[in-house]
Amino acid sequence: MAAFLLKRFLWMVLTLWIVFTVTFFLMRAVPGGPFDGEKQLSPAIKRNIEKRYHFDDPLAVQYLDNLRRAAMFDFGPSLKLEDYTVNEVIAEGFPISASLGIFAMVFALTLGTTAGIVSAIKRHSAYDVGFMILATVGVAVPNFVLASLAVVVFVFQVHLFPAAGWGTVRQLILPALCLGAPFAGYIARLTRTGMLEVMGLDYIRTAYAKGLSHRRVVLRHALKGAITPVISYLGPATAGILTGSLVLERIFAIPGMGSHFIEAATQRDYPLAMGVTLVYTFLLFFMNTLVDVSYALIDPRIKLG
Amino acid sequence: MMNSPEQHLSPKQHLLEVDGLQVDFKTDDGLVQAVRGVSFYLDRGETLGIVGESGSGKSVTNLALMGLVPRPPGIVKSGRALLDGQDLLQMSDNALTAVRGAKIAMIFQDPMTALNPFLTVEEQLTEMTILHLNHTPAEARDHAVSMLEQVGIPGAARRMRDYPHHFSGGMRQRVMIAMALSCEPDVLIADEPTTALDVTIQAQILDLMAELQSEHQTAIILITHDLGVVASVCDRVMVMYAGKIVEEADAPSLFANPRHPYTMGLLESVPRLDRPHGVSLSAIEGQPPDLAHLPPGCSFAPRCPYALEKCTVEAPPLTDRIDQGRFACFVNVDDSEPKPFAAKRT
Amino acid sequence: MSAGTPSSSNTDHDQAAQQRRRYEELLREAESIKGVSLWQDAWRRLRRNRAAMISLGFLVLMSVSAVLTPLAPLQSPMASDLKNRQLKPPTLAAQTLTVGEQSLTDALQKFRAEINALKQEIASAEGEQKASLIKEVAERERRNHPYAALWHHPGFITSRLIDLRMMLFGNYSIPSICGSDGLGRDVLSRLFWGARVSLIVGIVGTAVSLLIGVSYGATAGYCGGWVDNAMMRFVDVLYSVPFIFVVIFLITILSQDDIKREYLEPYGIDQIMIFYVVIGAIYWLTMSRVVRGQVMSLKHEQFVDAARTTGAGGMRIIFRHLVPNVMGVVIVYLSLTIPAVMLFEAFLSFLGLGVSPPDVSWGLLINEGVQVITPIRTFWWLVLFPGLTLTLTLFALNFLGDGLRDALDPRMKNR
Amino acid sequence: MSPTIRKLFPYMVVFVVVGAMGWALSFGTLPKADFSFNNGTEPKTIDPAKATGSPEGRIINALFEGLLRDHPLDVPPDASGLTPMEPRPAMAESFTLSEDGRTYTFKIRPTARWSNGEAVTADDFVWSWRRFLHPATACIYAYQLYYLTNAEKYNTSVVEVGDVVEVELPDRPDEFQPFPRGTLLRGELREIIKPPKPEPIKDAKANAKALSKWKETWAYVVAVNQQQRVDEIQDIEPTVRVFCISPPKEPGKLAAPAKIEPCLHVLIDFDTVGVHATDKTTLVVQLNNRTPFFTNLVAFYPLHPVNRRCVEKYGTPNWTKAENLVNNGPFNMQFRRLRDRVRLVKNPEYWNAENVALEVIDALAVPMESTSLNMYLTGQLDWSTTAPSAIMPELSQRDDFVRAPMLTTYFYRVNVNRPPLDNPLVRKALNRAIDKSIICEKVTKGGQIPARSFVPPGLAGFKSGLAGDFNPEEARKLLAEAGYPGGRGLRKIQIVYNTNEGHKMIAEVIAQQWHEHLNVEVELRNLEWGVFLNTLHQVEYDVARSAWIADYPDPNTFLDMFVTDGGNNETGFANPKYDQLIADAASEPDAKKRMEILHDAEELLMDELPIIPIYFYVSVNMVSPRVKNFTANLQDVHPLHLLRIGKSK
Repeated sequence: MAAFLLKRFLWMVLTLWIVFTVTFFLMRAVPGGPFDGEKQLSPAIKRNIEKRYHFDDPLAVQYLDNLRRAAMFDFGPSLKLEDYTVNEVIAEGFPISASLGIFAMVFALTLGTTAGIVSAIKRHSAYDVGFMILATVGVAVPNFVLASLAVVVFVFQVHLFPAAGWGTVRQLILPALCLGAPFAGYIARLTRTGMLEVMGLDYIRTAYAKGLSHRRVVLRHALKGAITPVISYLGPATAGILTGSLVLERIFAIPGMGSHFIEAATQRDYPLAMGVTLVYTFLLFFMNTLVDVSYALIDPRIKLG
Repeated sequence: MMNSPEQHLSPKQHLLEVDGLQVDFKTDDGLVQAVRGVSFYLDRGETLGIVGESGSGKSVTNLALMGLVPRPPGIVKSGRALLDGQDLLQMSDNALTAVRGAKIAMIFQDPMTALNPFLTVEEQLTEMTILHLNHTPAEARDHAVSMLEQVGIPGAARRMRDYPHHFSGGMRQRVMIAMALSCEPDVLIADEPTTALDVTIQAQILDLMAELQSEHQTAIILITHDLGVVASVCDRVMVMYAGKIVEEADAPSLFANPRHPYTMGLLESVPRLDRPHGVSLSAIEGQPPDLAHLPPGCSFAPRCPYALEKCTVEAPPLTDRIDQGRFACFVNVDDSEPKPFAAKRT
Repeated sequence: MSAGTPSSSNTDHDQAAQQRRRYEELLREAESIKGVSLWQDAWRRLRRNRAAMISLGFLVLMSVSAVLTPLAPLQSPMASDLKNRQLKPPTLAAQTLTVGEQSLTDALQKFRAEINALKQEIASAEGEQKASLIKEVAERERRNHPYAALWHHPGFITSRLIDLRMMLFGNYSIPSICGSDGLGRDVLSRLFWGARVSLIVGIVGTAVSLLIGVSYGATAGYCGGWVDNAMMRFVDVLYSVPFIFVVIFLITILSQDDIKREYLEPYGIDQIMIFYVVIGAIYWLTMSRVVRGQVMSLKHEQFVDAARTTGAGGMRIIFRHLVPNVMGVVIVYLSLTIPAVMLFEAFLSFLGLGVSPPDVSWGLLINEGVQVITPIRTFWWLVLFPGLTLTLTLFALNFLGDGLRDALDPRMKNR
Repeated sequence: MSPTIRKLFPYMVVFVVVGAMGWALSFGTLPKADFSFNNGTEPKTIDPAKATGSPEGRIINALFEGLLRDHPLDVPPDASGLTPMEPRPAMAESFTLSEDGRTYTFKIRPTARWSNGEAVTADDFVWSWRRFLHPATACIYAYQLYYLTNAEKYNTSVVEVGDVVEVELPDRPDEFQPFPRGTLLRGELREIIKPPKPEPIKDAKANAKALSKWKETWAYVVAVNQQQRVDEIQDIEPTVRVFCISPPKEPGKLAAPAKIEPCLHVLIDFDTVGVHATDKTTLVVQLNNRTPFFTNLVAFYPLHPVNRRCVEKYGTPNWTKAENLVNNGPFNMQFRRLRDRVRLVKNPEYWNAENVALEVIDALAVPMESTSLNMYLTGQLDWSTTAPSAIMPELSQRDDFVRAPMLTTYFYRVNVNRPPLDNPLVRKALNRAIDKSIICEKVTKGGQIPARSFVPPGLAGFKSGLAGDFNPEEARKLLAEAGYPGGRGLRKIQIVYNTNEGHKMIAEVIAQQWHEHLNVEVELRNLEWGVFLNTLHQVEYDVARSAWIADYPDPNTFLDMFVTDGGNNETGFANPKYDQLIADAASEPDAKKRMEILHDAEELLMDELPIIPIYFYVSVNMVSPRVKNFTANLQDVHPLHLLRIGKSK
């Protein structure tokens, strides 16, 4: 276990370094700089700013300098949100994105696995057909369409939720549901397939032969095998949740990290873009590792390594 | 004495009575009649062997007894299966759970896949006795350890915490047996329990089963296509073909005097030491019939070297053998000459 | 066959021949029973899956209509009419094709007359004047052609299809049964033209991912050992790269004017192609993993050894023997990747990074629709029709994917 | 892994999930504010010196206050719904203007207080403006003070021999913070020793960079006679010293009269810049020329004072944190949540606190128009500063819809260096082929006004010079005259715009009109913001969408953009006659005459058409009926401290 984690950690460092390097040079290769504002700056002032942020150093020097500071988790000041350092921006935005993501994921997992199990057990029933159509709709409708329609329905037709904003639980629900919907759909389909496959295996027959109840067989014997595909989907799903929240953050005016990324990229806020990218990379890696660990925890045949 | 059909059906005398069992499967190719009116009985403490090719309905027959025919696509169409006077086929799901494992237990062919890979041996063993024998977890554990010791697993207490994949094939089958017998069932159905194992291990497992049987007075239904196993273990043998019983007799009688051409074919296809050297083994020609499109008459007729005109029109009924037993054939094999095989398409 | 042919003595000859005949018969029989190949079998099973068949039909219909869009009597997808037709709900009022004040047929006639007049002039002109006239004709053909006002840069084939449409339907066009948009353009026609872009993005984007993923995965799986290890580690690393961000970078860089002019346009690469490549570059990762797994399990099969004994090289074995055998899995995965790619295009359109007008895609249309969902007034037709087409297409692809998986996976045979 | 861990795993998952959900819910609910409005986007900064946009302006005007403050006149709105604004005394209780119109004397209000209770003094203004102009602060808006004597020189670090200069030594307490500064030395600049000038580089950007690098290697010979550390000025024995920003590695190369010392800046002495505190409450401002709009500038937020102790103690950017901030406006900042809201509470130390009605204000950052509208309609906002254009016609029927003309122009820049657009006839043809009224009517739909001039209407005393209006016939004629009859021979023209649904639609309409009327092939290109700006600055486009918001209510803010090589020119337009007119206007003392000169300038601009005006913006606000004292005005400025909550009708 420890060896596995250490190995993973080293891979993570390598990945972060690659992402750092690629992002660094990519950003500087993109035309347009952080200080191209709508109003032109005089060359002297521009020079002053560039000096302050060390943009006048040779690229290699900047690279090493940034790398050294990034290694110490210091991404420097944001160029566009001038009152903040990148670390502060992330510290404010990340918990919000995270809690939105957590709710969306919990919702997607609960609904997805339940619907998937019910569909698989009551195969070809109305439940099955209904759930599977719903799941496919969830997967097939772009989430910005879903969100826009949800607002019209649940905010204006049925006065259930506030229109947008952040700060209360009620404000969290609608975006979390919209964010989770496609994942719920996908998870439902994965669970159903997994369940059907597992229910046909010998050991399930054994379990029935032992005289266990239907319920016990499903929950204790079949479920673990059926949700392993779901577990391995959770890694990529995290990536999906991250990018999905980007759209919903706009529609629901949620101050998460997604908008930061798009804006940092479009406004050439190099340090912020770098910070956010590395945080996302870390998150993805972390989630993938977590998925591997849980996989090994669920399936005793799998060795970490 | 005991060979008349009326006495077969008397409920008090046999542990298990199966009568007219019929199981169908709905598949893409149409309705498959997997079991077509099977009747037999089982007594306490005896071992009944069921032999037949793959797809002859032997496994389905036993799954039907356990209520484990996958539904859909399977349907138990008709028949009775009385265990201690209770009809297994009419039982509700809940009532069945009380019988399964407790009164009838089952061992499956492939020990590699029959154990749940996600649970420890302990978890898999104890949940049964907790359920059926109302053991406390501690009791269940002790019981499980003693069962494992009985089936000859060294270091049983320690290995309880292992997962199935930590065991070898033979060991897993021992675990299966321990599991099957842990509630002291009346009937143990062993569905090809040794097929997937090495020959040396086969013998060990069979010995173990025999030993445990004598200890617990369990009746065993042994499903196999290995006639050697049947010869060494079974008291009685039932031969199935295309969902029907074609012959049934005491093991020694059947081996000595097969009455059905299919049984004869089966016996000839097995290598025997007592056969003169140089005589090649003869396989049964042709393919088993498509159960979805059965020919009229005897389903073995297309492959039968003795087949008569009549055989392709009318299905032969089960008739008594001269010794205890039954067979289903119009032909007296002792009097007829086998014809060379000519492929007949169905 | 030789094993079954005893050659010990002449007396055995008859028996041997007989035996051979029997073996041959057996073989024939076995073949007749195996009968259908994997693909035929899969197709047979697929055909029985009603949802998948309806989906397949829908997709075929969709693709055919996308290809034949120029032939359909649709309105122009780009000609706007702000004065009269802005944001009008669906209507059955008849529409004709017009260029400015006159009908398209008239405009065409006039244009052709002009060109013919010029051509006659060319015939009579000489030297420099002739050259300049030829140039003039060419330019007029390109610039002043009435089609240019109604369709965005129709290519040669598209133009001929439009010609055919004009012959078949004249100026008639289907009324705006899906309403008109904020600039007074016909939504139905935009949907059809958008289908061309969206379907191509989905298919080509996926094809690129297929190309990279299959080659990479098959190579890694076949080579095994440290090569496989290194290649898969690389994939692992890429898995942790937040690709969406890289894509945004890439698209902005590559659509940059000077880069485009200098590096892309000389080779005929346009923005939409960049899009394909970028999408392919994201989605190949999973594909390569899937293919590698399959190849790993297949490479020890006998047919690979057989191929090797005939002296086939590594490349040949991979692409000729292994890849066709993993196609089943790949096709299933493809049918699930196309929807993902199409959704991704919609997502990029939401961010304003999609195709640029007057080209149109479904993602763009949906985004335009979403912009006008308000509680005060909703122009429902702007959301409903594009949303429905995209959703139905994705729906169909998903169902078809499920159907294919069931059909190609023998374990699912009896379920 | 042991089975025990495995058995516990589901419980661990549940525990983690419940924990995570609990954590996610732990972000406490806020008490509701009295008044919430959508501020558009997250303010980039609340530092008055550095801010440039209107979201920043709204917050800064609430937190800080300048000498004067824009205030609506107490007259009923005019026909277009506008209430004129005028700068009224704020931190200054009064001011006087000298005869020549070049010296303002402001008297600071004795009751003016910082939020920490200290008095606001004239020195605070001098220091704040000094910081504002200092090159190290790098303020985009610094040019707003170029009207002060020597301010431009100070800001752009231009020094000449003979000037009194200030030299900052590299001994700042915190080397990354320009304030507090290092030791300042003052004296007369005797000589500038310049190393050889670098060879010119073809690429303009690289050349400019090389030149400014070269400038840093200049050595300044200064006769130092004064030293200032912290606040104490000492006269010292005059000594000749040599300073250089980046001293050469081999000092022998420059023939300097003394050892070359490193320094951070050599600037003209700030004492020569036209702002002085003659005593604690008197601020004297000297201007280069009579500047009629100077009072507007003084009320403009970049000139608001900041607290020196606060800035020097916490440094940039920490001084802007809610817990550190010291301000002098009607509101204090309670907290700021990034991209969510800035919460303002009434400032009890504000001199006019008794007249501030609102206690708690939320300024939300909601960038999407439709979301903002939704929040307004559900009562989450009392004031939405935008509205989706698709439903403008419906919205404009509502009583709570406040619309007013604005001093902002939407226009297309034309690259006058690229053929065929270098031909004014082509540009004129393009202009006359755009039906601007239909764009306003059908695309923007908010009551925008089709533009025939660059300067929006509504500026008192100014008469716009007009460009030709929509006339396809005339346009075709012009194009033929330019040598492209029927559009033949004309290459494809590209319109670039930044990502925005509205810009896209307008570009699509114009492209179609050009094609329809002139048979000009048009290509549209959507650029994201950063790339768009870069394209603009490099003047690497054919036609580019632009807009200009007036910095102050005077035509000059529009017209001085297009002087040759002007920072915001970005079209390549260069016309000596135009430059002359703008310069004349700047030094013309007579207001009426000045307006006439500016009119001539605009006429020239509209004749040359380096830009094609499309329409004049209107400000669009949705304001809850319970909000009182909300007045529409040209600048779209709505002082928060004047708003009141009344009973809705």
